[in-house]
Amino acid sequence: MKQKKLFEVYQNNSVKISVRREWCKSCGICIEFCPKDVLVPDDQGKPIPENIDACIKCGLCELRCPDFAITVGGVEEKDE
Amino acid sequence: MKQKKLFEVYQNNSVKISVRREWCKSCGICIEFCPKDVLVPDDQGKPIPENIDACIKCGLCELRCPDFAITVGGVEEKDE
Amino acid sequence: MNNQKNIKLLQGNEACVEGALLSGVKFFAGYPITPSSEIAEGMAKKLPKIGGKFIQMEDEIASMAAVIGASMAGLKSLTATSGPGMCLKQENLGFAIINEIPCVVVNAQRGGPSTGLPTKPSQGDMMQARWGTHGDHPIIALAPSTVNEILTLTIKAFNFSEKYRTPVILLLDEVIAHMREKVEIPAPEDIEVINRKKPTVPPEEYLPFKPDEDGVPPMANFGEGYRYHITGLVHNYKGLPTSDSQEIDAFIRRLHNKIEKSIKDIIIIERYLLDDAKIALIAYGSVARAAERTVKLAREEGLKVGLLKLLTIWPFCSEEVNKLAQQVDLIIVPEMNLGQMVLEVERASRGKCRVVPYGRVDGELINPIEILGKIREEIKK
Amino acid sequence: MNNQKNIKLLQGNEACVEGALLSGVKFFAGYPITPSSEIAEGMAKKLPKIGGKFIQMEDEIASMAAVIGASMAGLKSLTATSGPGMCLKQENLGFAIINEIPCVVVNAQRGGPSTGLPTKPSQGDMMQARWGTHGDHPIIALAPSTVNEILTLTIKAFNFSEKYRTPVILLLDEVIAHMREKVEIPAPEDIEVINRKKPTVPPEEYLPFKPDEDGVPPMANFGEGYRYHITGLVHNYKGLPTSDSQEIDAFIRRLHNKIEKSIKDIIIIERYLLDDAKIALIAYGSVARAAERTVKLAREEGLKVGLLKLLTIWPFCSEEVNKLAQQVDLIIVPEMNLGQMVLEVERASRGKCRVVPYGRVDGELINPIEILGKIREEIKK
Amino acid sequence: MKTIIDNYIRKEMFPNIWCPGCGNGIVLGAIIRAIDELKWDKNEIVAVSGIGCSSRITGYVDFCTMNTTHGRALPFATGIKMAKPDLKVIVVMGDGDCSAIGGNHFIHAARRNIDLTAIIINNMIYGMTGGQYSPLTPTGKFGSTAPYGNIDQTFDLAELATAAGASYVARGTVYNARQSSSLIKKALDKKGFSVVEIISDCPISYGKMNKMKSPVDMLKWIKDITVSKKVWEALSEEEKEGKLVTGEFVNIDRMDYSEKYKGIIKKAQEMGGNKQ
Amino acid sequence: MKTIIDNYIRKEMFPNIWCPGCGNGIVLGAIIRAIDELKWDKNEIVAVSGIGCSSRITGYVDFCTMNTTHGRALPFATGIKMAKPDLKVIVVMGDGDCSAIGGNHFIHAARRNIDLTAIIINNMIYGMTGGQYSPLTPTGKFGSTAPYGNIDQTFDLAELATAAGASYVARGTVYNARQSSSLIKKALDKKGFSVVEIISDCPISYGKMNKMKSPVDMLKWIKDITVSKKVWEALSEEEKEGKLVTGEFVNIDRMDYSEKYKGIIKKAQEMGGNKQ
Amino acid sequence: MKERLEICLSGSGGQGLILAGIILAEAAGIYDGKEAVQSQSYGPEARGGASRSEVVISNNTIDYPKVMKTDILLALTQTACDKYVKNLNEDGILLADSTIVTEVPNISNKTYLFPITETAQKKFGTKLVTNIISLGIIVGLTKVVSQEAIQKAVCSRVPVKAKEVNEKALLLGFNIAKDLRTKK
Amino acid sequence: MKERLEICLSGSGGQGLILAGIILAEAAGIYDGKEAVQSQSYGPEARGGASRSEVVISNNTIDYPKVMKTDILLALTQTACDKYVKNLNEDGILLADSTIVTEVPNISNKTYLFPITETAQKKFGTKLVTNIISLGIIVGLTKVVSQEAIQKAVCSRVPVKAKEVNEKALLLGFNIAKDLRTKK
Ligand SMILES: Cc1ncc(C[n+]2csc(CCOP(=O)(O)OP(=O)(O)O)c2C)c(N)n1
Ligand SMILES: Cc1ncc(C[n+]2csc(CCOP(=O)(O)OP(=O)(O)O)c2C)c(N)n1
Ligand code: SF4
Ligand code: SF4
Ligand code: SF4
Ligand code: SF4
Ligand code: SF4
Ligand code: SF4
Ligand SMILES: [Mg+2]
Ligand SMILES: [Mg+2]
Repeated sequence: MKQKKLFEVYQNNSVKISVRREWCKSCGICIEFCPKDVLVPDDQGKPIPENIDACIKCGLCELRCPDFAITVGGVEEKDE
Repeated sequence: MKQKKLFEVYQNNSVKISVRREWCKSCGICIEFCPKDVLVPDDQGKPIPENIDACIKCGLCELRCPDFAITVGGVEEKDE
Repeated sequence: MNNQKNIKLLQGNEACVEGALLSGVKFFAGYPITPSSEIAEGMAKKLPKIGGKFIQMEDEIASMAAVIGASMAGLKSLTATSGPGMCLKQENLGFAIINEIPCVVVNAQRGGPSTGLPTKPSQGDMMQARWGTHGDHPIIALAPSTVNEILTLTIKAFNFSEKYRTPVILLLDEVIAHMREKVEIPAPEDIEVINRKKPTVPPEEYLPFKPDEDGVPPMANFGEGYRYHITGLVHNYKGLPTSDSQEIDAFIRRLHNKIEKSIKDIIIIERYLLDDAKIALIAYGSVARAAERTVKLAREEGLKVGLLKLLTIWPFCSEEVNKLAQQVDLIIVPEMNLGQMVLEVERASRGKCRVVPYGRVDGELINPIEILGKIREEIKK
Repeated sequence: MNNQKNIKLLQGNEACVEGALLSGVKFFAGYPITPSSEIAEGMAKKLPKIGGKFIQMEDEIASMAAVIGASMAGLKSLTATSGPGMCLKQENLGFAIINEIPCVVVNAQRGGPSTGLPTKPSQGDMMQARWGTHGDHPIIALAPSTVNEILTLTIKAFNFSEKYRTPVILLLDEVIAHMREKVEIPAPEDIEVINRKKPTVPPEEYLPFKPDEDGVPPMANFGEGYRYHITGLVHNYKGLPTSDSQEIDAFIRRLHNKIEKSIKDIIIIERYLLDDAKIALIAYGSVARAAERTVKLAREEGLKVGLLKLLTIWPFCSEEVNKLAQQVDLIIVPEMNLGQMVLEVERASRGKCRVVPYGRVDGELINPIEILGKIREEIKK
Repeated sequence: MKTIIDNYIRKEMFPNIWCPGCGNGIVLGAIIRAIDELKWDKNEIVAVSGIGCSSRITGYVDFCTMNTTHGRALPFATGIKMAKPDLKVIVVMGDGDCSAIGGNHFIHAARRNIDLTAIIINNMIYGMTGGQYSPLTPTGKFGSTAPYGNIDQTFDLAELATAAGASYVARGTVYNARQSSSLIKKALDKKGFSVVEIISDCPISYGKMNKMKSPVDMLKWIKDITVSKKVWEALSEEEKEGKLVTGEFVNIDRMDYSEKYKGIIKKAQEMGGNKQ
Repeated sequence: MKTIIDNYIRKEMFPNIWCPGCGNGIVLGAIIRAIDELKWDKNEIVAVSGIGCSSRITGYVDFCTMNTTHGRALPFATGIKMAKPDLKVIVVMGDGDCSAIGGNHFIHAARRNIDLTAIIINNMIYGMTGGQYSPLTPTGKFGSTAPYGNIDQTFDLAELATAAGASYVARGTVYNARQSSSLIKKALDKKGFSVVEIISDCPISYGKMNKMKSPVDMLKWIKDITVSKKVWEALSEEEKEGKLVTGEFVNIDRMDYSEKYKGIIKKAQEMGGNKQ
Repeated sequence: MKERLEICLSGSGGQGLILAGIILAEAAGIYDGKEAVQSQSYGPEARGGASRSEVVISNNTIDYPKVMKTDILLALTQTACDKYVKNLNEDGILLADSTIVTEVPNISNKTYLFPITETAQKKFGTKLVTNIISLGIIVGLTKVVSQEAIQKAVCSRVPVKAKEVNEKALLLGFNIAKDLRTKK
Repeated sequence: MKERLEICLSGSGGQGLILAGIILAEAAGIYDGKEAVQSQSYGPEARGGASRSEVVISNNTIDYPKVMKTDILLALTQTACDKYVKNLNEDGILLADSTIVTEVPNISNKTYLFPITETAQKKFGTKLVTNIISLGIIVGLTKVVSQEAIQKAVCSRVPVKAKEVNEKALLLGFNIAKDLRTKK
């Protein structure tokens, strides 16, 4: 098992999805209930936005994540 | 103040009213709420059925007496 | 049952369940709390199998009340909790004491005060067991140190409670409550089960609080034709409230005396290599096991150390300790608190020897090596 | 105010109200119970006049909780109860102790156990005051014996609670709670009022449970810009739960040490004709007044009797008692219970002199003559 | 002369300790008359109370009786009922006892639908301790701890019991003692948790503080502030203000707790295993 | 990258201690988002909880926070609110915390209409202690102390709060996290006692015992058993069985307790006398 | 006056004995500048039953706050009289209500009898002032406190609207005392 | 065998170490007829975090029930390994999961490494049997209990439907042990 980065950011032209891997507990909620099947689990069960282009920025994954481990934002969002 | 008997029985042809004077606390409830004004207070505030003939045996005095100190019965009632 | 079947690897809390069932328990009311919850869980599973009743109440106050109610109605009753729950049971525990209602209360001790250390052991509630409820009252409290002793002392606890008509506290600690150990479950015919004395007089003559010679009044269960009153107010022989000073005095003193006069029956202790000892350890519960090992280690070093292990914590074995104090030069009292039993030991020793506390309050079981270290340190003084 | 106005005939409970107001109390939560209810009634009347708040809660558990909450929000807070209510307050009392939240709890003792003797005095809750809540914890308990002392010790209680960040118990008994006596109410400028230490560092640097040299951490009130966490779990400097044994150990020991190291400040006692005494009485509360008279009567008979009167019950003045035990031949401990303080006296005496209990549990105040009788009886032995 | 009442009381305890005109005695009578009509065997009745003037009731009746701790009568009774489901268990509480310190047990007993009858003597005050306001003291009225008038909302005990799941809920008054007795009778006869609240008078603690010193005044007041369900329904919201409705509010048939527990026992025993 | 959430949490405490997929975290998020929308000053917020997994929430938020004793969060909060009525006081409780041991405080807080917001995370089980059934465990379901299935009736917390006198009562779910957040926001903004119950998942203690081991299964189940008010009203009694209705049930404007207490102070001071 | 004077006011609940004790203690403590302690004992129940109010007055600090040996005993019921007279000092004073206390023990030549309750009812139309008349008699007979002091204390402790009648009752008590003394 | 053998199974919550300890103790105590005590320590929170299960086995009565000096240490996480290896006996045995424990302290020549979790996942498609494989290895390496005993204990403590896979896992453990021993 290779270690992934602790904080992974995925983005395309319009959406940026960040996964705080350290906090994610692989519960699968974001993946299961994404209305557009954007997310797939990696080998540790953590979400990877494989179909990021399908994302409609509904924010449901973020709202339902019990661990504040996934965030969906516009690309213009300011970083820190 | 002269001592009254501890257990006083008053009766006419059809009704017998007994007052357990020892238990009566002179609260005045039986007297006030008798629908026929049968009862009047003696000098200690305990009920005396002065108008016993007006009694309709409604039993309200007995039901409302907090001290089981007044009982209304028919004359045929068995004594003990 | 064959022999094989009677030996089991049981968790401490499970052993308590088995012990209670062997004692004839038929009712359990409780409210879950770590590290005692397995007792409730075991009871929930096993009581209905024997036609007994388990009920989970809304809190510990209600649990204690229900246990008392069930006992009044004739069932042997148990409840189990831990420190925070013990606090809540205190008022009704006092009610059981003043009305002499048999029941057993388990306190699986965890670190305190307050929520404290829910999953870590302590012996911080020893004094609370004695003094937690207000007013003058006696109490019996037993403290096993092995899983096997949990089983046997649970039976003892029920027996004492029925015999002396009093609540009995079984003081566990998280270590032994959660530990698993080999236990031989005795056959029912091999154990002594004591049931409350019933009245021998007809209902008209029954005085529910008139003691027999042993200070204990026979007890009629509710619903068996004996109608009487019980109240948390100080009461007379009839169970009715009294304000007569003589009746009050006699009643309160009898409550104490019925325990006091049977102290020989109630106090259970074990002496380990004490006969020639110059240094004594006094301990109970899981700590007593550490102390036993310490004794062995110390003896290997040629130190004349022995152990007094208490299985009955309350009433306290003052006489035994006093004798011991006259024999040895030094008593060390290891306990998982900042010094509770040591206060009793100091009192009982009456200055006859040095008494030294050894307390640990960091949530870990005291180990034999540190006690040994303490011995070495103290003998240098 | 002129002098005339400052002298009043006050009931003990009323004096407690006056003392609390002088201390700056601004919040009271309680649940009525004899013989303490007049404190609640006084508070209900007087607190709103000064913009303070009175609330009658649904029970004693809630009362204790509300008092702690109000204290966290910065108000000096009081609650008052009696034995059955004390039982119920125990769990949250432990919460106040572990979170070092100042507050004062009055227990006007009546006869126990259980509902016991609601209108009669006792000193049956002395040990409960010390050990009622589970787990290792320190406590301060004060016990006045006159109405005037109720007033002054109520002020002391608030001061100690603020200074040491700990709940303080004021142990009254029915006699002094309901008694009326001449009291001189001091002018506000004549009394010392201590308020909790505030943090001197900015919020970012504030560690709510990091003690100063005196063992007491400065306390920021909720709503004043310092955001932090408090919990009944054993916690670290930040107030967050910890399971680190070293942190746990240090925390629990500090809780005790902050009281222990200030024992000189906290222990208040009065010595009466003890200098040449061969017999000492040790007493507190209303019983101390009987004992004082006994001393006078005994001296008239030529008996060298003196009195050690305790105003601070917990921590117990062991050192003073030990010294006394070395001086006198006999200590008699009269108390309205079956022997509670006497246990501490026995412990502290370390066998240096004879220690004899004199208990009364019939709901009546011990009188001077019977104590004198006990003295006569004992010196014959 | 021997009355019905005499068959059920502990005569040595009389005259009772209550103040002149105290409603507790009226309720006591109502309970006894209801039981007499049901022809229950005294040996099978257990009466349990908490602490308060009202709770002294258990000392006066010749059943198995238990005067427990303040607010806790219901869980004590729960233990008794669970242990011996055939016993008839009656619980008498004061308003403070039931709804202040005992509120939780009240809603939980209702939720479990355990077969107890709870009779609450609601004199709207803590009588025994000297007139402190209770959760049922009407807003604006006075108590020894409400010297400026009570600002609390009151519970509607009947609504609370209903929301919590009771099988029978009713309210009577000591003024209307006959109705109260028949409501109590129905409650006693009901399987499951039944509740009867009786509005009562406390001339000493409540009356004194609210300018109704005499028992007669208090009974008149009770008559004034209570209305029957029928009348109630015809009132406007404003008219309802400060009034209490009497009558029967809930009466449903449902399996009680002990009955349901029999199911548990059956299941456990069928599942076999360690029978001990 | 910094999110809204980051502005409100104690980062050092993360990852949180909850099991994977535990609903407590979802509720935590919903609360934070609601507060953020209200633009409240963190220094003026106090969050109080009892004991339970859910009650651990207070450890994670950067307000003045208080993790009190089991069941007692509301009276602690009452003390705080009485002392400083300007503070915003939020109380988070588990179902056991609120409705078992804490039931009395819950109804009394509602009765007083004290200005607190109670958020109950109802996972229908005692999560922290290992899955014993709670007063909100559905009848028939299993718990570690209900090995033969739970026979208890459940409370309807919303009805109980309503009967007791709350000013705002609503119910949401973790599945519908957005709605929950907006219900919480309305509750926070309400003067008086407000209650939001959030149906939540406990895959470990509840799920394991009831054949829904995965958080996903649990969320699906929650989705299945809950219906909106609108849908609810159209259901037959039979269809309602086993279902929970979500949405807003009570929303009334009434003077809260602290406000009323100001009246007491005014009256007391006007009456003069000993001003001390 | 003795160093320490012990007064016991006994009767039954509702006779206002506790208030009488308070007034007496206040007279001594506040208006006469002595030391004073008042205490009471409740019967088995708060309501009704026996009632006893005790006052100890002294020029010095008062240690034991309860009556040890009664110097002045007021008995308003037979039961109270029977019970408390046993503890009366040899030279103690007993004042009993002769309407109610019919069997007066012969223990002291300082026994005074007067139909206090009856007088209250007759002169003031209410038994409620029995306690104050009694106080008047006691003060008149014993000078345990000054008349001014007891007058002030009465005024400060009774409700404003009852002030007048109580003052009159007190004066009546003083006068009764005079009569009683001369009769002896 | 030593009079007293102390075994420490360490890792994190959810790895089934408590069950493994119970099985080991049951094997020793019930099926091998020795004395055995199993205990555990919970981390700060019940959920997740460090987990430790201790077993003491002896031919005589066991006094102190906890590990004093570890004879056999199983370490399934790096943290656990680092923490508990300090308490390993000089001649103690360490078994570590080589997939996870990458830094193995050099303390004993009786250190065995094996990718247990990985093997579990590969051979059985689930990590859940890691604990049982580990037990198999430990028993194979140390004979701390008999193979029959541990087999019986596994069967008695795992759910019926999981019996087969767990038995296989145990056997696999035995075989791994053989390999490990020969490699040394
Ligand atoms: C734990 C506890 N708290 C307080 C009390 C004091 N107490 C006794 S009765 C009572 C209230 C009585 O009011 P209620 O229940 O309405 O009964 P009532 O006297 O009015 O009939 C109180 C507060 C007590 N006995 N126990
Ligand atoms: C007085 C007391 N009793 C019992 C406990 C044990 N206890 C801790 S949390 C809890 C219940 C938790 O259930 P819930 O409130 O539903 O919270 P959850 O863990 O499900 O979020 C219990 C019984 C305690 N801490 N204190
Ligand atoms: S924002 Fe919506 S669509 Fe996009 S990944 Fe999240 S759940 Fe899926
Ligand atoms: S919902 Fe959160 S914790 Fe769960 S898998 Fe997705 S990112 Fe991870
Ligand atoms: S029975 Fe009725 S009419 Fe007759 S006296 Fe009684 S109340 Fe009056
Ligand atoms: S109601 Fe009863 S107590 Fe009252 S006056 Fe009439 S008889 Fe006497
Ligand atoms: S105080 Fe009130 S409730 Fe109590 S006995 Fe007197 S009148 Fe009845
Ligand atoms: S036990 Fe349940 S409630 Fe507790 S953290 Fe785990 S999933 Fe959440
Ligand atoms: Mg009441
Ligand atoms: Mg829950």
